This record gives sequence, structure tokens and C-alpha cells, in this order.
Amino acid sequence: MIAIQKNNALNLARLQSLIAMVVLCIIIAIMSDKFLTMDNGWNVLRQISVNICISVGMTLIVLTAGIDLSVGSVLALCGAITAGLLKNGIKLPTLDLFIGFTLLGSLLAGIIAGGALGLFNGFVITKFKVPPFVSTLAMLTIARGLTMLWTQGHPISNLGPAFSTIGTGWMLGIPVPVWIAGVVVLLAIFITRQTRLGRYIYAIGGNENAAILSGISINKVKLIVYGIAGALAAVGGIMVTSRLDSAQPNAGTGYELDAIAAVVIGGTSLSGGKGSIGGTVMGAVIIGVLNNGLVLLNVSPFWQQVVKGAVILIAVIIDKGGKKK
Amino acid sequence: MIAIQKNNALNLARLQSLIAMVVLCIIIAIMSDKFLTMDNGWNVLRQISVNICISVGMTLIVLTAGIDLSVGSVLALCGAITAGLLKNGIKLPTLDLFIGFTLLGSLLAGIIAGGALGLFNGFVITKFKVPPFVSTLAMLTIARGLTMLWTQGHPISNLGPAFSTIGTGWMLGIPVPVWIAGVVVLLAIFITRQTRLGRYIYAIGGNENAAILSGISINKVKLIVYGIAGALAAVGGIMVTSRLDSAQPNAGTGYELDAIAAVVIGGTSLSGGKGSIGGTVMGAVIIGVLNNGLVLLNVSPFWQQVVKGAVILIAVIIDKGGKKK
Amino acid sequence: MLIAQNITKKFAGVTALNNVHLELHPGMVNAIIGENGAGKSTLMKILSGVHTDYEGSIIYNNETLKLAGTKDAEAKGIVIIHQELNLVPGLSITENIFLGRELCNAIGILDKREMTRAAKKLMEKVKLDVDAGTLVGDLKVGQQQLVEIAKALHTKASVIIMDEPTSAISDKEVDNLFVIVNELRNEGKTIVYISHKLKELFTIADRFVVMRDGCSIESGLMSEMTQDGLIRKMTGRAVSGTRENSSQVFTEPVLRVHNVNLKNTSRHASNVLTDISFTLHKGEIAGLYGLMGAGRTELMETLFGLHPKRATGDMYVNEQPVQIQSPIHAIKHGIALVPEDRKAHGLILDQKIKSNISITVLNQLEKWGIVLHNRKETNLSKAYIQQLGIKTHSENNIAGNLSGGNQQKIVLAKWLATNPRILLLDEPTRGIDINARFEIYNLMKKLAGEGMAILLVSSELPEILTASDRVLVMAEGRLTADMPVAEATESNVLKYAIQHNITA
Amino acid sequence: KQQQKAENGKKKIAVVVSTLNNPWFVFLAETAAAKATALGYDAKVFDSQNNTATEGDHFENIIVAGFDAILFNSTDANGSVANVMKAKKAGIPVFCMDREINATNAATSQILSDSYSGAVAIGVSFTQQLKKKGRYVELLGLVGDNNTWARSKGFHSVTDNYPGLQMVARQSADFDRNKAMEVMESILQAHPDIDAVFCGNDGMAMGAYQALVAAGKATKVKVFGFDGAEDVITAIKENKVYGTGMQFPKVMAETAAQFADEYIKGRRDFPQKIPVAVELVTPKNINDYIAYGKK
Ligand SMILES: Nc1ncnc2c1ncn2[C@@H]1O[C@H](COP(=O)(O)OP(=O)(O)OP(=O)(O)O)[C@@H](O)[C@H]1O
Ligand SMILES: Nc1ncnc2c1ncn2[C@@H]1O[C@H](COP(=O)(O)OP(=O)(O)OP(=O)(O)O)[C@@H](O)[C@H]1O
Ligand SMILES: O[C@@H]1[C@H](O)[C@H](O)CO[C@H]1O
Ligand SMILES: [Mg+2]
Ligand SMILES: [Mg+2]
Repeated sequence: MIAIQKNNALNLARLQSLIAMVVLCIIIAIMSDKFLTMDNGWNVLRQISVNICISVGMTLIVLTAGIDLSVGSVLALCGAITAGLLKNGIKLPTLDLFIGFTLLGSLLAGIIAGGALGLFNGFVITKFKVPPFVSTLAMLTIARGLTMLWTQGHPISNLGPAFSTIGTGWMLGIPVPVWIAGVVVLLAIFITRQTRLGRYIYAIGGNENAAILSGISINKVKLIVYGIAGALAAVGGIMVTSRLDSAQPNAGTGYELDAIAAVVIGGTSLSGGKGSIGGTVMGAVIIGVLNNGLVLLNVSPFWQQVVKGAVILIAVIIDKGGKKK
Repeated sequence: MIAIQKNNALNLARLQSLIAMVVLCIIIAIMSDKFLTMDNGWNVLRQISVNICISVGMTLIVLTAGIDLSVGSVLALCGAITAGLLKNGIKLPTLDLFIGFTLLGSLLAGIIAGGALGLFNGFVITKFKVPPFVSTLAMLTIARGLTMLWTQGHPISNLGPAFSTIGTGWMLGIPVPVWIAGVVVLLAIFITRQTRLGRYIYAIGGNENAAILSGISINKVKLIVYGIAGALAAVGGIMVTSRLDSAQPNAGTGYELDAIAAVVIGGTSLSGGKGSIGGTVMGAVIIGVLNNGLVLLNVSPFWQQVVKGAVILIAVIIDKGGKKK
Repeated sequence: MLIAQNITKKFAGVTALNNVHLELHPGMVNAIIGENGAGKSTLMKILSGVHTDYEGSIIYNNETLKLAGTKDAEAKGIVIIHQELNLVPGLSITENIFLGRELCNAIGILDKREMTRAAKKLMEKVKLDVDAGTLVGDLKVGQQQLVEIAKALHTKASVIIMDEPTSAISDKEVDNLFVIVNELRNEGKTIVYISHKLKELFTIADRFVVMRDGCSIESGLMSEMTQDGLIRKMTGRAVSGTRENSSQVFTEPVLRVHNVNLKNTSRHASNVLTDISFTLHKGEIAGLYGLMGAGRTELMETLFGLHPKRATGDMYVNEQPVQIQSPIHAIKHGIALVPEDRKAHGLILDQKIKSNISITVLNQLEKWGIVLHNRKETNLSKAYIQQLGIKTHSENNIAGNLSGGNQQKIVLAKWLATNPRILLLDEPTRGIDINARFEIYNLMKKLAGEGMAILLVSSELPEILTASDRVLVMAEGRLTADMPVAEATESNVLKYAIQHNITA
Repeated sequence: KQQQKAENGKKKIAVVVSTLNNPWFVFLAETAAAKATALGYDAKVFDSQNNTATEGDHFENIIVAGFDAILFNSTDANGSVANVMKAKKAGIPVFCMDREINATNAATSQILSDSYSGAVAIGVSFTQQLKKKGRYVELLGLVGDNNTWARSKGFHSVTDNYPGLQMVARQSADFDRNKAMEVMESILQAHPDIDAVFCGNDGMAMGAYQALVAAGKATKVKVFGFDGAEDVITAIKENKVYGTGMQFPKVMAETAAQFADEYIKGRRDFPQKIPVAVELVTPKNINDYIAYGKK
């Protein structure tokens, strides 16, 4: 059909991503006997948990036909804010003021900062009608600059064992980051499927004008969505910082592309209105498995990029192939 | 009207970018007396000529409602191919074969390689209906990997004075790169305004279905457009390589974002069908002037990122403000 | 002669055409008639090379015709004016008319002067009186339809298919189109004319083909057919719906509008709407008539809160002053708007029928204030599918896959679900078949009977006269008449509609 | 050639550094700028973002803005030559810090970290620690970076002579701590039984160490880094990381600033190259060192 892509077949789409994922796993498993071990499974899951957090937020945004290029920098900034507050608190020597932060306090501060940066994105997009691509591109630069200013370009390290648990601990036999990513995914699935907000997100991406006429305050919905994405980037930032026991000023560089790749490989349309959280998780797993597999197989770093690009391409083509008639 | 964004006001839009640009220049000129010198003018123009080449190709693609994230890597690969062929030719010791390349030969080879990579992007997009964002994202990775393979991670340097002229020479009192960018811009303006191809580019971005029903072979048009963008990225790569007298394996990293920023600041809509080459040139100038001005004004590098992001945001908001009613 | 033999076309799951046979005669206007979803457009898309994948054969001038695409069809002399507008909003009228067949000079440079000249001539022919350089996106739907017609006329085609060419234009332009059609007929061209307006068909068509449920039922000469006979062939039964105008008086005001003005977007000095005042009563259906561009759509949009910055004036709902700054306020006050352009403003084409219907009332479908109650939602949509006779086998179908008429019913459903006190209908029967149209009239009557106040915008006078209790007329942004339907006749309503043009 | 002074009448010195996205270079730039300021100049830092073309833009802007000297950390040994030549033509002296440029007639003087020899020293210590036998992993920096290869080659010039030393995996982690951790995690799945890791910088050494901790192998596997950054110096003290190649960014930066000052005051006879040795730091001599330098 030439007209709009029909998709009775949303479930089919997700099935296709699943097949792509399984095929990839089988190929790697055949080539390396280390791949299908329990340990390596946790390994991959732990490694992708940051990307999953970011990608979930990105999915919500992309469903509204938006995009967020700033997630990587926001991740770095919020990780650094949390680490900085936890380690040094706020010192204002001129006022002879010192505010210390508890672990919980600094975590909250980081997440709130992320939410606020996301809201700012949303504000610029809704209030001034700046295309999301541009406003979040500007935020990418601004948040990175702020990170550099906050850290003065130096990492903030040695954040203590309690903080380390977030990134490296285990709970009931499952790594803590995997728990966090899991909860984020479940919440997001709930929101997209079972709540009004979720419907509005799909409606805005499907036909913004119709959504306006239906009495949806699209600005509010967009603000919420960008806010959530910012907060989730902050969660990702905290996880990265905790895992390394160090907030790196250059953390998260390029993560926006990984997140968008996960979203799109998972079958969510960049023009909005179509897609699912489940698909994105699958997309993130494909990318994670690929990164892991290429290292397990000790593919030379030069070839890795070529192979990675090619596999993503093939995965999306298989996926498309299933959706076309 | 809530319906489609009206734009009687295309010219107004361009006028707005122009105003944003002039205001920026005036501010910088007031703050630094170095800004408005002849030398500095050539400086800025020479610096933006690479971005202009890429951005022109990007504009054509964005007008068709596409995007090309691979330009930076394609730039690096083609620069390296040209440099490699010029310096070493092709040696196949097993066949006892050696093919030397003249300057012209290696330039052509580089540009053809760029065109071919662009065509490959276009092929994947039109044939397999992979969204441009994804296919060119894959190409971003693949081309970077190929660059590493071709150079083995090492720069290719000392390419001779003739080759250096392309990036550093002057002709009739104007730097050669500025000539090249100028010719590229004029050709692109001609194509978009005076040829059928140009019409089709706008039509595809404006309403792809209508274009199909009007009998336009949109696949052909897209192939051409991605091919042109690839070739222009190669031209940019040759200019960079020549300027440095060295092909850097990591050249062009992140250039896609600069190019897209130029396109969007110049008023071209990412959803296609609306915009102009002239606007893009203005966008590139704004970015170039900003980079130059921040240095002249002695803004610290960390703050530079913050300021740069903020100015881009403000420029786009001013631009939007003019277009909204 | 163009003959389609045993054409079958299936879309995933749906058989749109089933063994259709069709003969199109040159020098005649061939009408294709059928309910929404009967397969008319699909068949035309096959004849014009849009769908190339189907079973059966097409014979044209005694040769089998296998079209490779639209360009090929055009080369063989077949063009189509599509039901759904297919223009590029960002290009000018001239550029759209010549899209895909630009004139170039010897070295391949666009010959803009020649194209503008030719475009102006075509626009004159279809009586489109704007600058040829105007962007199509700036035109009203009706004007766009004229551009489509001009585009088709430009080619030297011998078969011209018009799929509901008059759905968005008013009687004046229709008359003009008929002049053109007559010329083409006299030149010996084959004209295919699809419309749900039976009056038009009896005016212009020579032959008819009736389609029902993807099959061709019957064909013959128009002169040997009656209106009732045609309806019976289309629907398989007789349809009655003409309403006896009640002489009921309505006294309880529900919506009162006082001195509403709306500034023009570009020139702030001038107004699109000027001093509009009227009252809509409980249980009343007021028909609002006007020529293309009279300002009816803008009035509806203003009442619905879509132009808060440009509008001034007072509104009272149930005699309480209200400030309506957005659709959200409008909905809160019990106002619903079925917009003119269902694709652009009414529906989310890619989503399920169910989600489209429930979108306006999701807050009523929540359990514990957060979780959506899926069963309630399904029941709600099922109820409306049944009540409005939406033709679909499941509420989970994608809205965009339904025929135009059925899509329109979904839009109605989503607004009826809000239980509005005041229902604004902007051209609600555009593109809707005769049967569904009467269903909608009956529905309006029923809703009005239950106390709803309805403002019906229509460009079809007969519709206004059959469906309304009161007739309002607009011309150039002003209300020029407000009369009981008993006093309204075609001629005096028309007089008020064009009055301004004459006096101004 | 006219020299223009800053608004406050001070002369201006530019510090052009390959990237500020890496604490090591931030330290280098800060130190150079601080020293220049202490010597009475207006100092301004430029970030080339690992891009030789951006670096070229900086040079052009610096020339126009009329700086008096450039303290320079190049993005590339060959690619940066053209940029330095531009400054030379404009009469502005360039003092290279840490990274060499492949020309002897361009920069006024080069104060260089000898990555290759430093890596050789690490290779020797590495071989000794493993007793010439064992399985190891190498983590490369950015594969398009000269230092990556200088260090890798220096290291292998020693280790490749011992057939008992078997490199089981060689991957790039882009000089990035997080990436190094993730890559190491995966490598450990395929090769749980390694004896040592050589990393092209200290960030990666810390990342690799953290992966080893998580896998419970930190005590069995010896980690080697390169730089002498704070985290690694602490880690060596605590017997977490075994060794690193200490570079002396402070020495290099301050020498460069000192030279620039002397140049402006009239001195012209500078040695073209001053190598600053990279010193091997291990638990044996850790007490002589602090982050980025000697006590
Ligand atoms: N692309 C498509 N995919 C699936 N089903 C389709 C598609 N296009 C049309 N149909 C179905 O084919 C049938 C015929 O549709 P068609 O548009 O030809 O009807 P029509 O007679 O033109 O109706 P109307 O009077 O409403 O324009 C309908 O059931 C419709 O839902
Ligand atoms: N966005 C706009 N910019 C400028 N003028 C506009 C715009 N929208 C509408 N108009 C003008 O406002 C007037 C009223 O248009 P409106 O759509 O309300 O008319 P209408 O009576 O509903 O006609 P139609 O039958 O075409 O829907 C027309 O003169 C139209 O040209
Ligand atoms: O010397 C520096 C540092 O080691 C840095 O960590 C990576 O790049 C090298 O050039
Ligand atoms: Mg139809
Ligand atoms: Mg209207």
C-alpha cells in the first residue's frame, strides 16, 4: 500500500524484533560457549540497565513524535550532582554556609535535577514551539558545559560503599541495577497501556491536531513526558556513577544514539504514535547482546564498529520485512 | 488556524534568521574589535566552508523529510581514502599489482566513494524502508569502522603541496575552501529552485503520497539526494584533510549535529518540504560566528558550551517568534 | 471503451472488490454509485494505476491494459481526481498543477513563466480566483479541490475519473464544474463521476453503475432510473428520512453568542468574523449556510476555543457567561465539535476505532482514578458502532482502514460519547452515502429530541432545509440571516449568502 | 607583526589542549594556565575536542585575536603540524606539551612525555610480575589516537618476546572508565582465568579494576595503567592496581609556560625537544609519588 503504513500488526512487529533477538543470540551462542551462561546473562542485563532506563524515557518522548538528544549530558550532569552533593555537600564559604547531604538526599537531588532539566526541554518545546531536535540538541551542549563547570573537568570519586550498592549490589539473586531497570520498565508499561496519560501520549504522536481538539492539554502531557525522561536519565546517571564509584565528566557521551537505536530497533516509529516499551527493551537487549558478543568473540576493535552497524541494519530490515506485506 | 502551519512567510522566516545573525554579529563586534576585520572574516568563512558543504547536502535530505547521521564518518572515510590513494596508491603484493593515483584521480576516487556510501544509505532507505535515522546511524558506525580499518588507526600525512592548496590556498583574493563552498551553495540553490529535481525534493517532503500519485519516482529522487549528500561529505573530507595535510581517522566526529543545527537554525523544517539552502548558509554562519566570537570574547571553554547552546536556543526562538502569529 | 473484467482486490483481511465488472462509455458521464465502503475508490485506483496488484483484467480500446503506475496511466490517457486531496501544501498552486510534469526549457531548467501562464488559464477555467503563486497549504479545502480539478484538466486525458470532486465545494463551484464536464463530454472523453449527491448525478450523468459490498450490481442509463430506484439498488432497501418540519418553538437558550469578532491572522486590521450574535436553544437544530469561505468553520472553531488570542465577544452557556480559551473549556461546558476535516483534525488514523472513540472520555473510564477500565472502553465503542451502524467487524480495527463515511461516523461517536449539550457539526455529511446521511439526520433529530442543541454547518442547501429548525446564513464573516425554516427557500437563502458580495 | 594586548594591558597566552573530556588534560591545561597567570599573563584555554580541524580553527582565531604565545597539546602528531605552521607564519611561538608533533621546524620547543619508553618500562615490569608466563588482556584507548599506539607498541616490544605471555583478548575502551568496566566484564566471561591487564590509561585501569572486583578476581589479576592519575595512585597504595606509567603533566605545563615567558622577554635559543621521562610507579616506589607528579 502506498498510503499510511497499516499496522493491524503491532504484535507482529514486536514478534519480529523478538525473532531478530533470538537469532542473534543463537548465532553468538554457537560461536562462543561462554555466551549462554548464567553469569554472562546477568552481565548483559546489568550492562544494559542504564540504556534501558534512558530508552524507556526516550520511547515515551518518541511516541509523542518528539526526540531527546540531551539524555547523555543530563545523565552526566545529574550523576555529577549526586556525587558532588554526597561527597562535598554545598559549601558557600562567603556565607559561611555548609549543607551536607545524606545518601537519600543526594539521590533525590540528582533525580529532581534531571526532572527539572527535562521539564526545561519540555517548556522550550511547548512554549516556544522549538522543534525537539533543536531544543534538546542545545540542552546536550548546555548540560555538558554545566557538568564541566560543576566538576571542573575532574571526576568525583570514592563515594562510599552504601552508594556503590546501587550499581554493584545484588538483591534476591538479581543485580540491583537490573531491579531498577525492571521497575522502570514495568511502570512504563503500566503507564503506556493502562492509564490516560499513556493514551494521550499515543494520541499526540498519532495526530496532534486531533488530540488538541479532543481536549487533551498536549503541553501538559509533553512537559510530563520530557520531565520523566530527564528524571530517568538522572537515574541512569546515578547508576553509572555508582557502578564506577566515580562521576565522570564525560559520562554518557553518545548515549542518546544508543537509546534512540534501542527505541527504533524495538519498532517504535520516529514519527510518533506507534510502538511500545516492550519493543524498546528488546532493542536494548539486541544492542547489549551485540556489544557483549563482539567482545566475547574478541572481534578486533576496527571490525567491531562495522559489524555492529551491519547487524543493527540487518535487525531493522528483518523487522521491517515482517511488517510489510 | 490550527491546521497545517501556514507559511506565506517563507521569506519572513529567512529574514528572521538573517536578523538573528546580524544581531549576533553586532553584539560580538561591540564586544571585540577583532571581530570585524577582513582577516577574521575570511577566517570565519574558511572555517565554516566544510560545515556548509555538509549542511547543503543535509538540507536536501531534510527537505525530503529524511536525515543523514553518517556525514561525519563518511567525511572521515573519504578523506582517508583520498589521502591513502594519493600517498600509497593501491598495492596488492600477492598479485604483484600496484596502481598509483594522480591528485585528480585520488580526489575523484574519494568523491565517488562518498557518493557510493550515500547511495547505499539511499538504497537501504528506499528498498527496505528502513527509517533514515536508523540506516544512517548504522552507516555512521560502519563508515567509522571502515576508516579505522583503512588507516589502521593511524593518520595519513604529508600529502604534498598541490593537495594542500585545496584547503589552504587562495584564488583571486579568496580562500580556495570558500570558493568550493560557494560553488556548492550556488549549484544547490540552482537545483532547488530551477530544476525538476528540486521540485520533487520539496514535493516528497511536503506530501510523499501526493508525490507518488503525481508519478514522481520518489525512490530515484531519494537515491540521488543521499548520493549528493555523500559526495558533498567527501568534498568536506578532502577539504579537512588538505587543510591539515593529514587524514585523521577520527575526523568529523559529531559533524552531523553541527550540520543539522545549521539546517534547522536556517529555518528548514525537519518534517520536510519547507526550507532553503540560503537559510542553511545563514545557520552555518551563525554557528561559525558564534564559535569564533566566543573565542574572541575570551569565554572559558566550559562556559562556551553553555553559551553556545543557549544562543542556538535563542536564535531558534527568535526565528520561531517571527513565524508564529 | 474502458472495460474492467472480473476485478478482485483484497487488502489484508478485507475483500474490497469481488469480481467487479464495469463498462465505461466514451462521450458520456458514467456515474458510479454506492454506499460508503462499496469499493468505488478502490476500483478507480486500480483503473488509474495506483493499485497495480489485483486480479482480473482491464480492456481499453480493445487491448488488455496492464498499468505500471500512475505515470503510466497518465501516459495512456487516464487521470484521476482523488477523493482524498493529494496536494503538496508547501508548494504553490502552479507547482502543484505541474507536479510530475513540469515544463522545462531546452537545457532542463524549469520554465516557470510558461507554467504560471498555463496555470492561470486552468484556474480561470475552474473559477479559482487567487494568485497562482499562493501556497496550496494556505487554501481552504474547497479551493484545494479546485486545484485538484485543474491539475486533472491540464493533462490531455481521454478518461477522466472524478472521485467525489464536489465534496468540499459549494453549489456555485459545482455549477461551474458541470460546465467543464459538459465541455469534456462534448469532446468525446470518458468521464467517471462519483458522488453521494444524487441530485448532481441526475443533473450530469448519462449512465450509472451501482456497486454494493465490493460487487457491481447493475448498470444502465440514468434517464431510465429514478432516485428511489437508485437508492434501493444501492442499499438493498428503501430509505426514508425526509423530515416533516416541525413548527415547534424553542424557548430555552443553551448557547448565546454576542458580538463575536475574530481578527485575521495576517492583517490584524481586518476581521474574519464580524459582530456575530445568535442564540441556540435546547432541542433545536440550527442550520448554518454560507458559500465557500464565508467563515463558518472559523466561527465553529472560535466557539470551540481554538482562537483565544484573536477572538473577542461574549458567550453564554445556559445563560451563564463563559470564557472558552481552549477545547478543554469547551468540552467542560458541554460543547462538542465535529470538525470539517476528519483526517487532519478528527481521527488518529493509525489507531484503533476503540481508542479513537474513547479518547474524549477517558477520564470516565478509569478505575480508582488511574487505571483504564478496558472492558468499559470496549463496551462503549461497541455501543456506538452499533448505534451509528459503523461498518467494521471489530472495534479493534484501525480507523484509517475504514471507508470515508465510516470514518466520519467514528468522529461523531467520539463526540457523542461526551454527552454534549451543544453539538457543533461542521459539514458532517461530507463524503457520506445517502443511507448514512439519513441515519445522521435521524440521529440529529433524536439527539435534539433529547434536548441537545445542534449547530449544523453545511454547504448543501437541501441538507440545511431538510435537517434544520432554523436557518442561519453567513456571508463574508457576517451573519446575514436568521430565520425559521418555514420561511427559508432555496432562493432566499442563496440571496443572503451572496448578498454581501453584491452589496460590498 | 603587531602584538595586541588584552584589555587590562597584559599580554595573552593561549593554552590549546586536545580535549577537556579527560581529567588528565584538564589538569594539564589548568596547570599551564595557572602558571601563565602567575607569570603575569592573561591565559585562555581552548578545547580542541579531539578534533584536529577544530584545533585548526582555534589556531586561526588565536592568530586573529593576537595572542603572544601558544602552549600546545596537539590532537595529532602529523595533523597538527599544519596548524602549528600557521602560528609560526604569524610569528606566534608554540610550545608543545606532552604530545609530540612530527616536525622539528614548526614548534619553538617541545616538552614531551615519552609514552613509548614509558610503556616499555611497564612491559618490563609486567613481564617480571607474570614471571614471563601467563594470560593477559590489553585495553586500548581510542583507536584513532597516536598515544594509544605508542603505548601499545612500547608494551608489546617487550612482552611479545616471551612466548609464555599470551594475550587472550585485545579490545578498545576509548580511554573511558565506564566502557573499560563493561568491556572487562564481558572479557572476564570468556576468559575467567587471566593473570593481568594492561590498560592504555588510568581511567581504563580503574574501570577494569572495578570489573575485577565485581567478579571477585581483583586480588588475582594485576592491573597496569598509564598516567599517574589520582585514583590510580591511591589504588596502588591500597594494593588494588599494580602499576602505572607516571607522566609529569605539571612539569611539562609549567616548563612550557616558563619558556613562553622567556620567549616573550627575548630568549630565542630553546631546545627543540625536551623529553620528560615516564616513570614506572609500583607499590615499591609509590611513596615517592603523588598524583601527576613526584612528592
Ligand atoms: N488500504 C486499505 N487497506 C485495507 N482496507 C482498505 C484499504 N483501502 C480500502 N479498504 C477497504 O476497502 C473497502 C472499499 O473502500 P473504498 O474506499 O473503495 O470505498 P468507497 O466506495 O470509495 O467508499 P466511500 O464512499 O466512503 O468513499 C472498504 O471496506 C475499505 O475499508
Ligand atoms: N489561516 C488562515 N489565514 C488567512 N485567512 C484564512 C485562514 N483561514 C481561513 N481564512 C479565511 O477566513 C474566511 C473564512 O473561512 P472558513 O473556513 O471559516 O469558511 P467556511 O465558511 O467554513 O468555508 P468552507 O466551506 O471552505 O469551510 C475565508 O475568507 C478564508 O479565506
Ligand atoms: O596522556 C594522555 C592520557 O593518558 C589520557 O588519559 C589519554 O590520552 C593520553 O594522550
Ligand atoms: Mg471513496
Ligand atoms: Mg468550512
